[in-house]
Amino acid sequence: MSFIDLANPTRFLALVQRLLPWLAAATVLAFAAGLAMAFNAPDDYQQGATVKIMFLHVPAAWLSMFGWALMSMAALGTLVWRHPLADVAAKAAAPIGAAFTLMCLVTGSLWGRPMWGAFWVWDARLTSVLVLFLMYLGLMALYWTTEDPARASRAAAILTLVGAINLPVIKFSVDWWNTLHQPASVIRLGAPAIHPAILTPLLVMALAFALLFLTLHLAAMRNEILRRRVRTLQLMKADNA
Amino acid sequence: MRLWAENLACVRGGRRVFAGVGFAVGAGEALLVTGRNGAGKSSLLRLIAGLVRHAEGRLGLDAGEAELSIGEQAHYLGHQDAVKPSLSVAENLVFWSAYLGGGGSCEAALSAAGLSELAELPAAYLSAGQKRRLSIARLIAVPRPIWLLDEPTSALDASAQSQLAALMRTHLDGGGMILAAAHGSIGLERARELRLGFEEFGPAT
Amino acid sequence: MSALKALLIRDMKLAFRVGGGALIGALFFLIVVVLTPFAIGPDLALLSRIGPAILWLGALLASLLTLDRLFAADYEDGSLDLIMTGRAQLELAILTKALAHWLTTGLPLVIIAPLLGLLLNIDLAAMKYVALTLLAGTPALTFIGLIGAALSVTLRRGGLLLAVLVLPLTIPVLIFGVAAANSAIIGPVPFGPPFTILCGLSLASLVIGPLAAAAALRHGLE
Amino acid sequence: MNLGAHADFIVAAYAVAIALTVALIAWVALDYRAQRRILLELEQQGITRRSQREEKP
Repeated sequence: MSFIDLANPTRFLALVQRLLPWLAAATVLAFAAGLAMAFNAPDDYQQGATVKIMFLHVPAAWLSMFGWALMSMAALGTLVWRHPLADVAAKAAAPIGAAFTLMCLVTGSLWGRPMWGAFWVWDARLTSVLVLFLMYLGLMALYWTTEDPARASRAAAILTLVGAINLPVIKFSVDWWNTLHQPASVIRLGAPAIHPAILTPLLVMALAFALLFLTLHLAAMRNEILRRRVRTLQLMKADNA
Repeated sequence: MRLWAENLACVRGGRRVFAGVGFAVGAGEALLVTGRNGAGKSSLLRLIAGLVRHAEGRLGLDAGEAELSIGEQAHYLGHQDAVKPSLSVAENLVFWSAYLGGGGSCEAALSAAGLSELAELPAAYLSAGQKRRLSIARLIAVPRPIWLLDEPTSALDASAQSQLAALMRTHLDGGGMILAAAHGSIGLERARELRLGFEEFGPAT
Repeated sequence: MSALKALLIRDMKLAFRVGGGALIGALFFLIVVVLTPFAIGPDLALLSRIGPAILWLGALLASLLTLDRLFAADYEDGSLDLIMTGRAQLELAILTKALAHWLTTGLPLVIIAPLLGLLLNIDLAAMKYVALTLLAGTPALTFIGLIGAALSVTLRRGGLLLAVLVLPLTIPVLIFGVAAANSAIIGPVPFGPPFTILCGLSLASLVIGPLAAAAALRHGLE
Repeated sequence: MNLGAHADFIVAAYAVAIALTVALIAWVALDYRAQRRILLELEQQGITRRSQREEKP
């Protein structure tokens, strides 16, 4: 199945319909394994049982960055290769990426609460994720306020690519901003070397989350293709009325 | 019911658009307002609808509903169609019917305008002609005695124009009044003509 | 009455549909509040002291800047002419549109304010009062901003000039809003007096806003 | 499996994670059902896409 072949929405839809049940089953299995291992993992010597939140927080952080990377690839697809499904992939990925970024922020703040005494301490890594979350919301607002998908797709693609280039710069400047003003030294979130007994559950949970992202993304792409099909049919209905 | 005006003058943007305009339209009668572009055809209709203040002259409606202004007893069909793209065709019409005081049935109005099977479609997908027919449907959905039509046939194809002519005829037969601003004939047989813009006017004194 | 109800429902529908501006104000508020610590620095003690001021400035800007399209959108597609030939009183129609704008833009600000209070390290107990002042103050911002929205149609001028014209009118609301909010946190001044004055200002603007906007529309439109 | 002193934070974190996942799944499922319903309605009214018409001679 060559890449171009997938460009045809109908063939892509058929593929997704066949694939989704298997992917969903794989996701459930991965989560079952991941959660079992996570809850039997030993407590961290420093943070005690709260390390179990890391099994949610770190995969969610990886997914939030994976989501933007995926959208940047899709943006290239729209602008460079004019791939018909590129914008569908980008528009479908935005809300899912935003949801996982929000999950990362909330679990991060819940994880920080016992250590810092406050829900939010402008920790450098969490702040960068917060900025990423704002960029996701901006993109979703762009999709939500433009009626015509073609126009929205080019604007969103450009914004995504500019965002992707800016992310490392934002990361660096926030780190600099944080260390410059930070009076007390704060335990860096999840930075210490991870004990293998905790590492394997983390990786399994990360796999489970990745499968969840993939399943949701394919399903959301399927919905987007149907939504665009409805739009063209409605336009045709108005034309020949 | 009789709509009359004496020595009407209108100033817009410091320019005297027209002056000394008088007319009288009784029940069942129609008035075709003609004149070159910029002669103030639209301004006259907007003035009657109460959207614009008149500089001089008097405007009155005999035997109308006393507590309602002329504008509230008239339908103003302007150049724009007042159609919201994100609302569906039916939602647009139902809103205007509820806001402007209803009375007529929206389904009948939609079928008269030939839009009934597009009712659930977002209005963004309508063509200019279909949007024009949707605003014409408003005339039927909310029965009002006076129709102020500003180039009603713009963007309409031949069949829609004949539909409009039929609607206007039934409105006149029912004792209604029509004042229409247009260049050519719009299918109004028994219309008297009011020509604007003969005298050249300098800036308002 | 059903005419105004229909107008309220229509405006709410338009705001939440594609192309509507429902939560844009809340998003703008979120971004403005998140930006300030980058300027001020992550010092929590300082942030909690000026937290209410940041929230209030964010709410003020979010309310005013999203009001610009309130009448302009209807003017451009001809709906404004029809609204003015409606049988409902123009002032009441404008009041209804302002209420719809407040429900889709002002209220979301009040709802997400406690969340942003976490970012600014405002503790939960005081946050209740800050949210209360925002609840009482944002209607005033909307009704005062109405005048700018009406002028933006009659003068055919874009948003920023009118925000500049209307912003001075919102100074009393800002002063008493932040005073009431701060009194809940730092508290030399008791919460009562500034809050009641804020409510008074809101009620006054509830009347003055629509009257001024209706006058501007009636005499300004050509 | 005791969750130690900060048990409620751990439970809260997992609750939020589950809530967000359920919300995403619900959004995807409901959106799918809605689009299919509109699509079926349109097809019943005899409005078919060009490619579908080509397949049916």
